[in-house]
Amino acid sequence: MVQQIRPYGDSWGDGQVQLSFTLPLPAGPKAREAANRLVAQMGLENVQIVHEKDLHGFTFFIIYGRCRHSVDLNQLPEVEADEQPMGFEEINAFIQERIGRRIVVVGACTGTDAHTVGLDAIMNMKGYQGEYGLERYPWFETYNLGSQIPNEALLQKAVEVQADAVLVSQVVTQRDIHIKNLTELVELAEAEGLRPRLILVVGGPRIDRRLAAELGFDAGFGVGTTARDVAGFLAKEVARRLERGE
Amino acid sequence: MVQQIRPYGDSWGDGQVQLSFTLPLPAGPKAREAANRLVAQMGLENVQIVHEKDLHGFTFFIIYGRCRHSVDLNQLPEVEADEQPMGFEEINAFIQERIGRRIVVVGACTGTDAHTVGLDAIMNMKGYQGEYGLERYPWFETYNLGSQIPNEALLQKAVEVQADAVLVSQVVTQRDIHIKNLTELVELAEAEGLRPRLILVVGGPRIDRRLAAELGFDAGFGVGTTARDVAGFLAKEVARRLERGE
Amino acid sequence: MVNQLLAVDEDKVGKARELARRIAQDIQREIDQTTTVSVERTVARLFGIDGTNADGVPLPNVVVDQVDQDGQLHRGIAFWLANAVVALDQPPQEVAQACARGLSLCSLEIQEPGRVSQVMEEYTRRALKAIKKQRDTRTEMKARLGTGPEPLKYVIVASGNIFEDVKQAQAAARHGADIIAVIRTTAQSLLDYVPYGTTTEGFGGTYATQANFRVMREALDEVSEELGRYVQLVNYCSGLCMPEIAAMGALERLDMMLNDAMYGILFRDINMDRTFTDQYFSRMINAYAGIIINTGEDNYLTTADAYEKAHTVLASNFINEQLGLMAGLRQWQLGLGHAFELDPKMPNGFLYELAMAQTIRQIFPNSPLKYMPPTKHMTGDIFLGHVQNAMFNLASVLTGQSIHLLGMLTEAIHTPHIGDRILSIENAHYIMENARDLGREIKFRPDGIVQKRSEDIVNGTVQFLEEIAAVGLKRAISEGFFADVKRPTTGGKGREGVVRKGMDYVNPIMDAMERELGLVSAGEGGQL
Amino acid sequence: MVNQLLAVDEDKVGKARELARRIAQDIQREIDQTTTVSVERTVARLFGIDGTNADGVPLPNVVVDQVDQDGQLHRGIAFWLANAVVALDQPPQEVAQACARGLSLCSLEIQEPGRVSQVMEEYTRRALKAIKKQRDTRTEMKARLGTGPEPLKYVIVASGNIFEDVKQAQAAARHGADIIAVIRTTAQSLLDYVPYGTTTEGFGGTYATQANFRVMREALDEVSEELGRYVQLVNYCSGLCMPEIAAMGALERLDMMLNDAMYGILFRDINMDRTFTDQYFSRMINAYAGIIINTGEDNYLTTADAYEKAHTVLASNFINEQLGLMAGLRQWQLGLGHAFELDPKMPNGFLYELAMAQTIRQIFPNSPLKYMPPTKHMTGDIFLGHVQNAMFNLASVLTGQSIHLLGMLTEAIHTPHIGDRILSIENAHYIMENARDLGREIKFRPDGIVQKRSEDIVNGTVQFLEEIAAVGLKRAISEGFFADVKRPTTGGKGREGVVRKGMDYVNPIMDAMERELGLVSAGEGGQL
Ligand code: B12
Ligand code: B12
Ligand SMILES: Cc1ncc(COP(=O)(O)O)c(C=O)c1O
Ligand SMILES: Cc1ncc(COP(=O)(O)O)c(C=O)c1O
Repeated sequence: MVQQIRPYGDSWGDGQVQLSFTLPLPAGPKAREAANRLVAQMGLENVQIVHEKDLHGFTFFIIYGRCRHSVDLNQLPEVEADEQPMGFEEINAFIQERIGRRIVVVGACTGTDAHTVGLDAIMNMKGYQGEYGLERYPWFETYNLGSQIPNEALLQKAVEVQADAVLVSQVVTQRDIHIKNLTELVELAEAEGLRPRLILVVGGPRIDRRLAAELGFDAGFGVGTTARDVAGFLAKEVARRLERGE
Repeated sequence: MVQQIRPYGDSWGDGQVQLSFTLPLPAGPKAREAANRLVAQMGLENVQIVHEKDLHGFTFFIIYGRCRHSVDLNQLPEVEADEQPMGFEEINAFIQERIGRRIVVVGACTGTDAHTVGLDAIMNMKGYQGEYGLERYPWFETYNLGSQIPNEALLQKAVEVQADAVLVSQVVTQRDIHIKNLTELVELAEAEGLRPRLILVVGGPRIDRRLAAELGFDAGFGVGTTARDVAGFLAKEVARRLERGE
Repeated sequence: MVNQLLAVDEDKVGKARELARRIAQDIQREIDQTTTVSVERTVARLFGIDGTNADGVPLPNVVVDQVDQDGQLHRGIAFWLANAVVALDQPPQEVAQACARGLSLCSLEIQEPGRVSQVMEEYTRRALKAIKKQRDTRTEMKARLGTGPEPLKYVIVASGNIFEDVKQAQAAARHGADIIAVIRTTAQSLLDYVPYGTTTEGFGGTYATQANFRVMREALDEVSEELGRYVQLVNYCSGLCMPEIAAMGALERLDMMLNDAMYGILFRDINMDRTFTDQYFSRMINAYAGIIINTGEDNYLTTADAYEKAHTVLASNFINEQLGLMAGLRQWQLGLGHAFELDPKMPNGFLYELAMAQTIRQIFPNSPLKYMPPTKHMTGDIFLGHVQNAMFNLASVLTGQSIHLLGMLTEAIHTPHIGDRILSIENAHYIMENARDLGREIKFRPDGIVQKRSEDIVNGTVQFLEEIAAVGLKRAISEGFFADVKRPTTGGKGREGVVRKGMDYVNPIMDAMERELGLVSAGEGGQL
Repeated sequence: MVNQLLAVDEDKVGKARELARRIAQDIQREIDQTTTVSVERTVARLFGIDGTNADGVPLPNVVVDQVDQDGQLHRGIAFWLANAVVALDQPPQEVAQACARGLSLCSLEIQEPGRVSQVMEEYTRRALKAIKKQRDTRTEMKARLGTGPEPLKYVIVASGNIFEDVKQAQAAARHGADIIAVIRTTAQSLLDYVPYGTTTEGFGGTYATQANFRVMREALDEVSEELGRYVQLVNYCSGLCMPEIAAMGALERLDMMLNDAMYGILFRDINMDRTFTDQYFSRMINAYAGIIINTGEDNYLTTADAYEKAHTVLASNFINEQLGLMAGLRQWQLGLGHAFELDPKMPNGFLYELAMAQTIRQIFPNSPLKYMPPTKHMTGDIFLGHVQNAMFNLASVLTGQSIHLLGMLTEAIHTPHIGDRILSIENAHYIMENARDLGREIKFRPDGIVQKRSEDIVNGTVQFLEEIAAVGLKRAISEGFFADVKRPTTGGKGREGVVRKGMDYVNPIMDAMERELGLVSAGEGGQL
């Protein structure tokens, strides 16, 4: 059975979508026409330009419309559900039992990024939103290198302490600087032959699984992550690799 | 020369667009995937789901992305610019000189619509935003029938007073009730043979020229209209028809 | 309980109340001599008549229209129904169905008065019992589950389809809405009957029908139990069917009703006598059912200017209060209305808004004031609109309002989408929690702008009420005192449905309610 | 002028100020014995040296590094340059170009002291004259065009491309922005040189270069004349090049500078001695140029909790004030920073925000306080974020803040888009006009939450300053007193650029400014 999913305003299938953007054109009928054509190309119908603000040479629009597109619910891949995460005790017990040694992780805000709060939230004692950070886990050994660490320095440290995993935080994303940084890290790890023995993890507010995978990382964590999510993932991943003899 | 216009976030051509909508799916990876596919169909790239709110069975999304589409500035038709409108005195003088009699208009909020404020703003003495209403124009004769007037009654009155123009206000647009009402009016006027001798004007916050023309009206006025805009249009249109001997 | 942020002159308030009482008494004297088709249909409904004839005409209309056409409505439908019940030995519903098939009530032989009275008493008892049961259920649920903290967050659903409304109402309740109002479809107020059954096709709102009331109340009961918080339901007890809807609401446990003594006259051009008579019985039913009414003064400011005409809102609050008390409502049932409608471009507009809201709050300390959001000055700029709503939310919590209609960022665009409602709830929740006790922290300067504005409003109100009292409320309305709208005293819709009571008029439901509500003699005012 | 909405204990404030003065004096004594490569490059710049060598290294770095490598910087670059000018009979710029081609300054013969002094005086006079000229131009323009009403609306541009920045700055100014800050590219603060020329490639900001300063100032002058309102320009006088940027800003007529005595230490891990020494000279230049500084206490609350650590902000304001006064800044130049950063979920959080903002306002009545918007608790929910900003705007106008950084609804997402900025300006404009005089209308209850919180903050501050005074500022920082960050007293970046002044050290620019600013003896404090 096809189950077409569309945006829902106040009734099934009405396709209602709100959008806003600025066009680099002075306000007037021409800018309005351009806006109408753009949203038509996006596949919106019954388009209402509800607000139009003259920014002198630019025009800001707020628009509502009905989205013609739809997604067939049955065609969506069975996206892996967010697994029920393990708890603090459970994770430690799991590592003790299945791995039998501490998991070693090295973390850093790389490149020119100096936003340490997110990485600290994951790595430091204190943790985040009531969840302890990795440092507090008896079965983790952690090295938090802090901010603005070059990729080379990070990998060097990983080698030095024989890390299982490298945790990278990237918060600044303007002009895709994070993509550049992260790609460079993967290439460097590959060039130095480290890639197979390292679990590469990236986090930040604009990071998700999909992007992490695309860039060649083993996992990606976004907004609202806690150390528990990361610890659980690492425990299972290290165990899996051990079992496969990797 | 092709001049491709795209939305502008903070640099030329970056295509940045904000949008929000609700999907009728419980929050989770499936809803997220559906959202991603929908915006991909709309032609957005570098999609960032920046907010995702669980509405129990529904999920509200706020998304930013880069619009792949563009509009060639040189391909835009020379949209008729908003003409420099005539002033109060000028319009009256114009009518006196070119038409030589008062222009008769009948107005109403039709169907079940009871939003009289907009029509009153155009027709009554007091006017709107410091602009007098049509009633104040010595060269207009006005009949404001008020709210919830059936199309039949409106046309009947127009015939009775030998109106030049019919002014319809439509504010409620839910489920396209205005389209139904307005289409019915045009059909009725045609059926009764009145269409050629009446100027049909429609106004309301969700009305624009394009829609008015599509529905077979002679003009459409939206948000922020004042009586001056309408008076100027009517004066010119009546004069034009007179000259053509229509 | 109410914070005294301002000084309000109690003498002037007393004077205004006394003037309003005189104005209301004049009206009440007329009401006492009049009934309407809608009042009579209400009696028929409460006697158990429901459903429609083969053409879809509701049976209460069928029986009342018949008697009306026979010129016998001045005796009251209760009499004719009871007479038929005795004559045919059938319950009222079967009598009505017989009418639909051609039976003429007024052609039946007049039965023995004692037996007719007995039947009237019996069906009145049953009706009042059913209402009481719902009232008790509400009391029990409110006590057990509690309600949210004031200002209560009130949102509307208006999809036109009761089943879509249910989804959206539940989503809103789960996100913190305390009150759900199902907005009525455009122009239902001018229908001289109440549609029947569940409905899925409305414009700008959903038909108010008894079945729709039931569907929504069940959905909200479900979510109330789930959340451990009693979620209240509102509809419109307004228009040509005011008392009938009151009866339906009483039977289906609505918790609040939009119900105003003058709204129909001013905004729907309904005949004055019709409106005043209908509002009286409708309010009595609401009073008996423990329902809170919401008056509609906010509407004045959609056509009139909010700064110039603030005193008309307050004056109307006083009149609504007096007419409400005379119909048996208690202070805690009087959700008097006002609104945050000043032009956002006005310098210091927020100070004037605070002055108005706080003044009304102090004048009616025991009434659950209904505070309406910005609507008129909302535009397609949803971002700025969301901020206007934020300021409204702040004004409300700061001045301790009770029933708080959430503004929607899309007010100028469409009836709320499911997401809009959630954004509004989050807006209100944030501000009300973040500034929860601000109203206990401050006082306004005795010589300041806010105090001065408050005094101007109170003075204007007293003077305005004096002018109304001088000419009488009906003439005042006909001269455009309220909302910049003039309505002729003898014109308007539904006038043909007004009937002068005969000497033999009987309305056993009204009589019983008046007794139980302690309205010794109507026109003499109720109790505070 | 400042509304006294609260009672603030003047004795405690006096005590705090005295403690801060002692703390600052300890630091100032060390500063007086130290110079840095950046201080010396600043002298070189002010002597007219600009441009780069063939490898793109700025000429001020070329000359200073050379003398430093020769171990002769303790004498001051001014001496070596003046000596070369006399020796070669070429102006400093040509001397520097010669250095780039291989000339060694310290190998030149030492010239007659009188002539060297004369040259130093001559170039000092020219530098001061150029700065004064810009200061006079600003004074003239401000007087002629005026500035907006306080709180001044301050927005950032950060496209990375100075020419895009210009478009956006002009659009913002035309919509009501009073102040434009060009945010600096990520990590420029750690460059030990200032890049040269106009630039179009930054991340999260645009390079601070003298050419970029000029481009933006010209664009703002154009729009200032068009609007009849002087639009002010801000950049970052911070990081490893603090005093150099001060000099560039003075020459290009910036109006404000982010400039903090401790920010570099805490947030960029810059060496303490380096930072303290650099801030002194940079502030002296700002003082002389009539530039208003903005201190960075708001940053503490991005890593530390805003409720728990409010007193650290106020304590730091006192310290920044004293170090600022000692460098010649006047009260009207001290844009002390604080921020609206409480968790929006905190019950009554708005009351605590008001307490903080009002307390600081009353303690520094003559300083143009810089109030920062919510950043840390902003999320991807742009709608709620816009409302958080609305409450911030209200707090600001209510408590009479001076320099008001507009919050952006997209704070958690990207550096502002052109549309975001306009929405923010509209938000602020609406609220500030609509509640313009609210701060004159109210008083907080003497036993209320706001008053109590204010007292707690002041008490906490006095105690905290006592603790700092006991151990000294450097040790306090090393123990994590501020921003939950610990920095070793002798570690940090740029340490190698710190040089102990020799007996023969000379800095004619500093000497002249100290004289003109009336700093009789540094370390003894300035004037209020
Ligand atoms: C605090 C802050 C700062 C502080 C940083 C202090 C510090 N020591 O970290 C200061 C003031 C120094 C700062 C400076 C700058 N900032 Co800043 N900053 C912020 C702010 C307000 C909050 C970030 C934060 O702390 N969030 C809280 C943490 C807990 O959330 P998080 O980082 O998302 O982390 C969570 C997840 O993402 C994840 N996660 C994060 N990292 C990792 C790593 C791993 C391995 C895992 C598993 C998970 C994980 O888990 C965390 C917990 O759930 C944001 C705006 C905002 N509200 O988000 C701007 C913001 C990030 N900053 C921004 C910018 C541009 C800058 C500057 C470059 C501006 C400038 N030119 O001066 C500078 C320079 C900094 C630099 N060199 O990187 C932009 C980035 C724009 C973009 N998308 O590119 C933002 C979005 C603000 C804006 N709208 O302009 N900033
Ligand atoms: C005031 C108001 C009312 C008042 C109307 C009082 C009156 N006598 O007019 C009251 C309270 C009675 C009311 C009731 C209802 N309203 Co109402 N109302 C509004 C409100 C707040 C303002 C409308 C207004 O007065 N605008 C000011 C005028 C000056 O602007 P305007 O109408 O756009 O007119 C200008 C132009 O459009 C143009 N124009 C308009 N008409 C014409 C005609 C001609 C010939 C020309 C040339 C130009 C022109 O010129 C005018 C001046 O510039 C809007 C929300 C909003 N902020 O817009 C909702 C709104 C229009 N209402 C709405 C609804 C649904 C209703 C109800 C149906 C709700 C209900 N179920 O009870 C009822 C029923 C009314 C009915 N039967 O039609 C919806 C409509 C949704 C939609 N798009 O379909 C809105 C958008 C609110 C919402 N978000 O839900 N409403
Ligand atoms: C008292 C009252 N009744 C009814 C309505 C609704 O309008 P309608 O008459 O279309 O049902 C309102 C609108 O706000 C109102 O305040
Ligand atoms: C005083 C001060 N300097 C500088 C900055 C900017 O950071 P960066 O060191 O990256 O230039 C800030 C940030 O807010 C600040 O407050």
